[in-house]
Formats: sequence, structure tokens, C-alpha cells
Amino acid sequence: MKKRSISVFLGLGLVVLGSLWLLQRLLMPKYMGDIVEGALISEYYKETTDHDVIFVGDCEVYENFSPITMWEDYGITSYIRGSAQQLIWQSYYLLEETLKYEKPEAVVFNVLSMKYDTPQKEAYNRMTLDGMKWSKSKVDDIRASMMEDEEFADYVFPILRYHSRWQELTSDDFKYLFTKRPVSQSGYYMRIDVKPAQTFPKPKKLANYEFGENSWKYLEKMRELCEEKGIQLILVKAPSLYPAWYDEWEEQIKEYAKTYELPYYNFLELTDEIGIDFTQDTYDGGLHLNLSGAEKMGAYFGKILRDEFQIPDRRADETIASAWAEKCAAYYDMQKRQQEELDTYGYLKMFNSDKE
Amino acid sequence: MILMIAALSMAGCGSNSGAGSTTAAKTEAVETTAAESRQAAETTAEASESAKEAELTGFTFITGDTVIAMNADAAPILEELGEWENYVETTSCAFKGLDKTYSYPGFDLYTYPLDGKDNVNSVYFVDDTVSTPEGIHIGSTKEEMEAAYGTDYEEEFGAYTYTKDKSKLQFLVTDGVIDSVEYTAITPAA
Amino acid sequence: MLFTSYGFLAFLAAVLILYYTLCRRFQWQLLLAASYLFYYWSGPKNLIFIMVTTVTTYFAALKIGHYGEISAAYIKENKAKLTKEERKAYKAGMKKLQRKWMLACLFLNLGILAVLKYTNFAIANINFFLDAFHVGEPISFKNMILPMGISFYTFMAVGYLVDVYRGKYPAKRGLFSFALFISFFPQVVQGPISRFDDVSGDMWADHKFDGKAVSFGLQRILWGFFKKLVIADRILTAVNTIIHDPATYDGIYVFLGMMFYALELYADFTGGIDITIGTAELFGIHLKENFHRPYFSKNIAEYWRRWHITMGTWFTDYIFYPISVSDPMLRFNKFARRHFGEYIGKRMPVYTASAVVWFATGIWHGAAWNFIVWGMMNFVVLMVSQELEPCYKWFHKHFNVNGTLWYKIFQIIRTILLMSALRMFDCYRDVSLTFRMFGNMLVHSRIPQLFDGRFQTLGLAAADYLVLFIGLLILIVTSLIQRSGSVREKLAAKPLIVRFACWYGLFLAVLIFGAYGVGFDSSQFIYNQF
Amino acid sequence: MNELLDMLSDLHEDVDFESCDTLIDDGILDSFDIVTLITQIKDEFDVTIPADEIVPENFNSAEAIWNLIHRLDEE
Repeated sequence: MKKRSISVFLGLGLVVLGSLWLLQRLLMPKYMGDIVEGALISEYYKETTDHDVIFVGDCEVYENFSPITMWEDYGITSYIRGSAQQLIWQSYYLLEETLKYEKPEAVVFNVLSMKYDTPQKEAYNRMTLDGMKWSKSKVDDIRASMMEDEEFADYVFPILRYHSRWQELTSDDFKYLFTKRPVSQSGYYMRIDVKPAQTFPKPKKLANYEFGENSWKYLEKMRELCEEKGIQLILVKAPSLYPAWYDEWEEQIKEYAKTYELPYYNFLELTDEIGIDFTQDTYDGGLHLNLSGAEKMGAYFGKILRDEFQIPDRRADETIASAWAEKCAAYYDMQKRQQEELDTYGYLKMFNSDKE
Repeated sequence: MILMIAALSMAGCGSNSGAGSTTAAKTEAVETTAAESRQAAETTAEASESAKEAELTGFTFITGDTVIAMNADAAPILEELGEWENYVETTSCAFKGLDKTYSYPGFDLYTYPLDGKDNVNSVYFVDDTVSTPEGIHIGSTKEEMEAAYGTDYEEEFGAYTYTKDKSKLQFLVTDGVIDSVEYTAITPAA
Repeated sequence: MLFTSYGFLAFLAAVLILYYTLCRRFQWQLLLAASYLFYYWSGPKNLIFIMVTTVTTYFAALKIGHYGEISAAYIKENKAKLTKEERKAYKAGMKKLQRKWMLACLFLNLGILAVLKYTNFAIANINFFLDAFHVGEPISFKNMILPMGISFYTFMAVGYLVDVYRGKYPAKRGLFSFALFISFFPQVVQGPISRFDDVSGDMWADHKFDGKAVSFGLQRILWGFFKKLVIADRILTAVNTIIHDPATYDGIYVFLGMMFYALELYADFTGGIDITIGTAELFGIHLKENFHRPYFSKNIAEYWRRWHITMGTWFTDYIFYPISVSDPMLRFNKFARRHFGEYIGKRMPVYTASAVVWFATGIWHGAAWNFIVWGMMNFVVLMVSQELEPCYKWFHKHFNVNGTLWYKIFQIIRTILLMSALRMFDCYRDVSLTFRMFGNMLVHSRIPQLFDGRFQTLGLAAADYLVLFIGLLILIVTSLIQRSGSVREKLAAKPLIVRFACWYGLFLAVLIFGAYGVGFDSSQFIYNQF
Repeated sequence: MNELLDMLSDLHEDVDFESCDTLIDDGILDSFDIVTLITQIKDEFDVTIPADEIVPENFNSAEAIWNLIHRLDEE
């Protein structure tokens, strides 16, 4: 009798846990529709081979560099751990976590996020943090990122955060309940459509151009982390025309790079050399590059990585080569799909399903 | 809305504190002081006048006879303003809907999307050909500013910010002279 | 800290575990510590006020009890010697002493309450007159802190003090154990206004872990969360939209808001009390029920016996009776009957007393005219229905409907409508506005208004209304089951699988349909498109 | 006793006060009735019933009320 009742309660316990787990999966956003950026972070864990170069940062990395090009041209293996409005501490903790899985030769950080000294938006926090596997890094990351009205418990049990999505559930939520489709190519977010750069309004004057303490703190931590692991840290500013990159900011970064002998490339000043044509190489009027722009960036930056930092050519390595062969296939397949949509609709249906 | 926020701040932690607020007929969670209930009455009154009125309780920029209130529906305003010099759409990462910027002689008008409508997000002076209804423009002195708006501002790194209802008015002052004027909306998203 | 916050749940879990494990030997001491910690979180300054009330009431009661004993003892010894008159005189003397202490203590504590709660209200009114007669500068409002639950714990203290004075029970010995009675954390937020003799049995007793009691407590809490989070906080959006923009939402929307508010208030208040009582049950402490299916009342008088019961009885016992049977009142009664005749004269004392009670009830709910008017309106309605009693009787005699189901339903609906209408004062928070909107509702309500697009702007989606509707059904059904005794008992008798289905279902309902967390905040519009 | 019963039946003629002993518990007598009763008792018997004597036990039955009156008269 006693035995039986115990087993019954165990059974019910399992039912409860199982159903809750399932519900949580169902209710969490899948980011498989028009907005896929939320799915970027978790995609990293599917990687089978290590990388020599890791990018961290916001859309200025995951929409501006094409790892595939760097592989094809120089055999450089790279991955972009980027996410929407990734804040610098998020970049740091993502890096910290990544280094638990592998030890790259170089780490590339895009400095734009230095301008944010405090958490910005809950929605972006979720897109960066929900995808991470649990680790001390994630816990610290959440702590550093939470806004006042956020609760840690909402991250531990995302169902507490997303419970009201039952009203917005779509077929995608069931379709991708257990497995998601890949949305990026090694963390790169591909767009092949074209929208020529616009002339942006005069940048607003700022009261204070000094980067915030918090930003500096985490840049320091990032530098120290790389130093102790013997990893080359490379600072870059992607060639995005907007949001504005102020000269005052440029100076501070230059200064910092000089003090610690860090390489720093501001691609905004190199666009001619790279050959970026802002009437052709951007898909949203100059904020982000499209595929052709990103490939030019890849080619240019790949060269730097090889020549300046001796990032090795891995094409000889069987396992790596085969892994990347798949990546390339997916890459061209994606390009083909986008081309088809562009031809049929005149725009990319996959990112604008609601547009007539 | 305003009351809900009040209630939220009143009741402290937790996210459903708003609930307390309407249930005064029973609980201490809300002890309306006379002051509050009056203010409540007023806000209701205001709201009842007309939505437009309510917007106009914040700072407004006036050019010609066009009144630009923060958070106001941009469509009619753009209608009145007519042809612009430059127009820019900007997206933030992973966010549908566009932030739009319209440049007119002397100022830029920024809008943000909300529920399918574009609302005024900010007005930014680009030169000294325009001035606030209170007569402050780029080149005015800090004294003139204080004369026009008083000293009830927050100052940080020479940025003087006045807040009124759901709008902010910010002046950047370098060595006593204003070199930037900006209206910004306190948006529901923020 | 709100009942519906992660913080509270964590706090509760911690206290509960300690209660039945480590602190097994010091259970009430633990509760006291927890209560003061809980109260501290509401604002350190607040502690001073509750402490003052606790200490003063405690010692005043001791003193009063002491005199009581002395006098009793004295009478006993000298029973033989003293004549009836002498005994009366001596008693009266002692009573006077006791009354002195009681009044002093009442004055202090009710004084604190009055100052904190009504200063600004007074100022506002003074200013109104200053302004009206264009004299003097308006007085600026003082920013008073209002300690959490002050109206509740003050009333509990007063009740205790008066009962001791009346010799209902001896004064409690032990300042700290008494402090727990005043500050017990589940009930300090929003009542119920417990009576000392109701809880004294459980509060300091030793409680060994009782699976059934604890699970019942949890069930009650869960039920409270369901009412509060799934129903009240969901419909709240629509209620606020309507009452904060009377210009847009007139006509039938006033009525809609009225009914929505009736539901919201019920779900919110009874839900809160469920959480309170359930929490207390977890610790083996049984608080008085505060509601008895009030929306099934057949008339206002009955409604007020079944809604916020502990408050109603408090006002009856400590204000209504003392006033209506006081000597002056009895003399006034004689006088009235001589001058206004039997009919009116007989009613005078009762009505005067209840007028006072309802004024007090009104202003207790909030320091504003809308609440006072609300209270007085309740009084009027009660008087009228009292006076119409003969007509009802006549009606019932001649039309044999009394007691028939349909007539009952009619009475119930009538009562609900009446109470909801009165509550509009609480909604609009402004007397004249309330009257305006009430008139507007009567004159301009048209069914088609529901389909003129305004309905979609109330801030609730179709799905929300579905949830609300189902929630409402569940409320009604449970209330009906309740008529014949505790729902939890009934369920407990069912087979395990049924119980599991019910409670786990309820849990999921709260978890998913509850209106809590960032996700519910509509300003998070970025998520709408995923 | 009879005067008392008369008073009671003035309040509710449809109740049998001789037998009923749940006047309060069943809400037959509400606060209004009680106060009216007390004022009348004051007139008829010149006995003042103080507020602290107004407890269910004292008013649940005609007999209880009767005893109350006597007890107070004694003191």
C-alpha cells in the first residue's frame, strides 16, 4: 500500500514537471518568423568544430561580416556571437561562456555598444539571454542586464515571463517546439536586398561624450580575460552610417587601444579601400550591410586576420573542411531562397510576411 | 493610466499593484488622501476635455501655425508642415516598424511607431533660425533660458532638462550659451 | 510587499518551513519576527506607529483589567457588608477609572489614525472655504506617511481594548504575544479585522505539522490567486480605461464599467482575503471569514451582513450599539417620541446611530467626499428599504411570489445592481462627476453603443473576455457548491485523480492566464509580432 | 414575560418567540430590532441594557432576554 501511494505521487510529480516543461517550451517565443535575431545565441551550441575567430557585439557584427567568405578566401574559421542590441557586459559574458567551449586565436569586439552604460530594453535582454545555456556566465549576465521591473525568476522560469503568449501562439510555436531551423550562417544574418544609403539627419549634440564607467569596466574585463587566456583582442567599428559614431568616441577608443596596444579598425574610414558602395551594399539605407557588403567586409577583414594576426588556414583539416562545406551549402541555399523571393515579390517575404 | 502608474509606485514591489488602486472600497492598499482624489478628479477632467488637450499639457514646439506636441499623432502634423527637405527611415535591430526622421528648415522631427501609428518622438533644432514658443533658440544664454522656463530643471554635464507631463525639453549649455535645443517625448514604451 | 509578488511567496515558504522545523518550539515568536520583518519592508518608519499602538493598548488594557479584578475581588469579600446601592456605587467608581484609561488610549490611537489619514482631507476642505470666501492663503498639503494597514490594526486594537473594558475577557499578558495579534502579517495588509477572542485560541498555541491543514491552506491561497490574478487584474484594464475617461465612455459604458468594477472588486478583495486566510491556515491559525457569498444577498441589509463582515460587525458592536443604547440616546428617544409621535420617535435613535455608523464607514474607506457620500447613500438606501418593509409585506401577501426561485433571482440581481451603482462613487472618485455619469447612464444608455467601436478600445482582447467569462462561471459555480459547505472538504472526499486534476488545473490557470509579470505589460508592444 | 413576548411579536409577528432560540444566529433579530427592543425594555422595565451585554447568548431566545433583564435588575 505504502509503496503504491509513493509511486503514485512520483507519477503525478512527473506529470506536473513534464507538462510544465512542455508548456514553457511552447510559450517561449521561437523567433522563427520575421524576427529571427532572438534565435541567434542558441545556434552556437550546434557548432561541431572549433573556431579561430570569435565575434561579439550587436547587429553591427552579425549583419556586417560574412564568416563564409573568410573561410572560402582564407580558410579562417570564425563564428559571430552577436545578438540584437547586445550590450557590452552581455558581450563579455558571452565571450566568457564561449571560452568554456573553445579557445580561439582572436576575439573581435565591435565598440558601438560602449555607448550604452545601462540596460536598455527588456525585450532585447530576453533575445540575448534566453538563448544561453545555464552557466555562471549566464547568471552574472542576467544580473548585469536586468531592468528595475525585471525579476530573476522570470529568467529561471521563462514561462513566468511568456505565460501571456498563449494568445499569440502561431503554428511556428508548435512546429519548432523541439527543434528550430537554422537562421544564421555561423552567426551571420544574411540579407541580399538593397536599399541605398540615405542622408542621415545631423547627429544630435550630446551633453557628455565620455563612455560610462560600466562600459569601461567591461571593456577592461574583456581585455584582461583575453590577455590571461592568451587571446588576441581586436576592436572594430563596423561601417554602419547610423547610429552616429562621434569623433569624441573615436578618440577615446583610439586612446584606449594605444594604451594597451590593442589593434583597432574603424571601418567607417576604410569604406573606399574595402570597396563598399553604399548605393549597393546596404539593405536598410546605411544602417547595416547586405550580403554583397558583408562579403566585401569578410574579404577585407579576412586578409587582415591572416596577414596581421596569422590566423591559420584550416582548409587542409578534413573534419573542419567537411563541416564548413555544409555551412557553405546552407549559405548558398539561403542566398538562392532570398533571390527567388526577391524576384517573385520584389522584397524578402521571409522577413516581411505581413507586407502585402 | 496616470493613476495606474501612481498606484504602481504607491504599492511598491510586484507588478500587479495597480489592482489595489481601484478597490479602495475595501482596503488600506489605497488610502486616497484628499490631495490625491482631487488630482484624480482633475486628471479625469483633463482627459475628458479631449485627447489633444491632454497632449498639449506637455512642452510643445510651434512653427508657423503648426503645433507639435510630443507623443501626438504625426500624420496631421506632417500634413500641415508640408514638403520636407530630407526623410530618413531607421530600424532598430530585431524590431519591426520604423523610426522616421523628417528634416525641415531649422529642425528635425523624429517619430516612433506605436500600434500602427507614427507618433512624435522628438524635435531637434539644427540651427538658430528656429526658437521655442518661449523665445529660446540656439545662441540664447542660460539666463534667458532660466527666465523663460525657471530653474526647476535637472542638470547633468551642462544639459538642462525640464520635464512637463509626458515631454522633456533639453538645452545643452556650453560656457553660458545654449548650443542645442531638443524636445523629446516620454514614450509609453520607455 | 504584495501578496502577488515572487518576494512574498519566497518569504512565505521560508517562514513556513522554519515554522514546522527549526522554530518548532518558538512558533509564535517566529511569526512575530516574520510579521515585523514584513512590516519593516513596507517602510521602516511605519514600524514606529504600529509599535506605539501595540504598547499603549497593551498597557492600558492591563491597567483596565487590573481595576476590574480589584473591584470584583472587593465586591466578593464585602458582599455581605455592602448594600446593593453601595455595591453599585463602588462598581461605578471603578468603572470610571477604567473608562479613563480606555478613553485616553482610544483618543491616542484613533488620534494617530485621524491625523495621518485625514489631515490633508481637512486641509483640502478648509482651503475650499478659504477660496470660496477669498480669505487667507490656502494651506499647503502635508505629506503624511500612511503606515500599512493602520485602519485595520487600529480597529483591532480598539476592539480589544473595549472588550477588556467591558470585561468580555481578561487583558492579555505578555507584550510580545500581544504584538503578534496586532501585527500578524497575513492580515495586516487588508484585514480581516480580527477579534482577539477569535484568534487567541490558535495564535500562541503549539502547532504540529498537519498535512491536511497545510494543503487546505495552500488550496485557499491558490484560489485567492486565481480570483486576483486571473479575474481582477485582467478586468482592471477595462475598468480603468472606462472610469479614467468618462467623456469617451458614457452611456452604456458607464453601466459596463459599473458591472466590471463589481466583478473586479469582488474578485480582488475576496481573493486577497482568501490568500490571507489561507496563509494563516498554513500556520494553524483560523481567522474569521470576511465574506459569505455576498452577491447572493436578497437585500442591502443582508448584503452588508455578508460583505466585509468583520468590518460590519466591528462598526455594529463598537459604534452602533454603544450610541443607540447610550443614556443620552435613550433620553433622546423618549423626547422624540413625545414630540414626533411613536412612529418617528421609535426610529430616531436607531437611524441617528446608523447615520453615524455609515458616515464613519464611508470616511474609513478613504478620506474623501466621494467615500462619505457613498457611505451616506448606503444609509439612505437602508433606511428607505426599512421603511418600505410594510409595502414588501403587503406585496408578498397579495402576490404569492416570495420564496419562489425567480423572485429570489430578481432580488439578488436587484441587490447587486444597487450596490454596484453606489460603488460608482468609489470608481469616479468625485461626487459631482459620479452623479453626472449616473444620470448619463440612465438617460443615454443604448445597446448599439456596444458595437460603435468603443468596446474594442477598452484594452481587452477577445481572448481576455473568454477567460473572464469562464472565470466568472467558475466563481458562480463554486459559490453555488459552497452553499452546502466547504468546497475543499467536498473535493478532499473525491478520488486522488480528480483532486489532482482540479488543483493542478487551477494552478495552470493562474500560471498561464494570470495577469502578472512583464509579459502582461501592454507597453511591451515589441512582443506582439512574434 | 408576556410584555416581552408582545414586544417581540411587534417586531416580527411571523415568528414563534416562545420556542425559537436562535433569534440572533438565524438573523431573525437584526441590529435595528435589538435597539428598538432595548429602548422598549428601558421604558417597560426601567432596565438599561449596556452595549457590552449585547451578545448573541443574551438575545437568542425570549427566555435569554428575560433572564438578562432580571440579572441586570438584580445588580
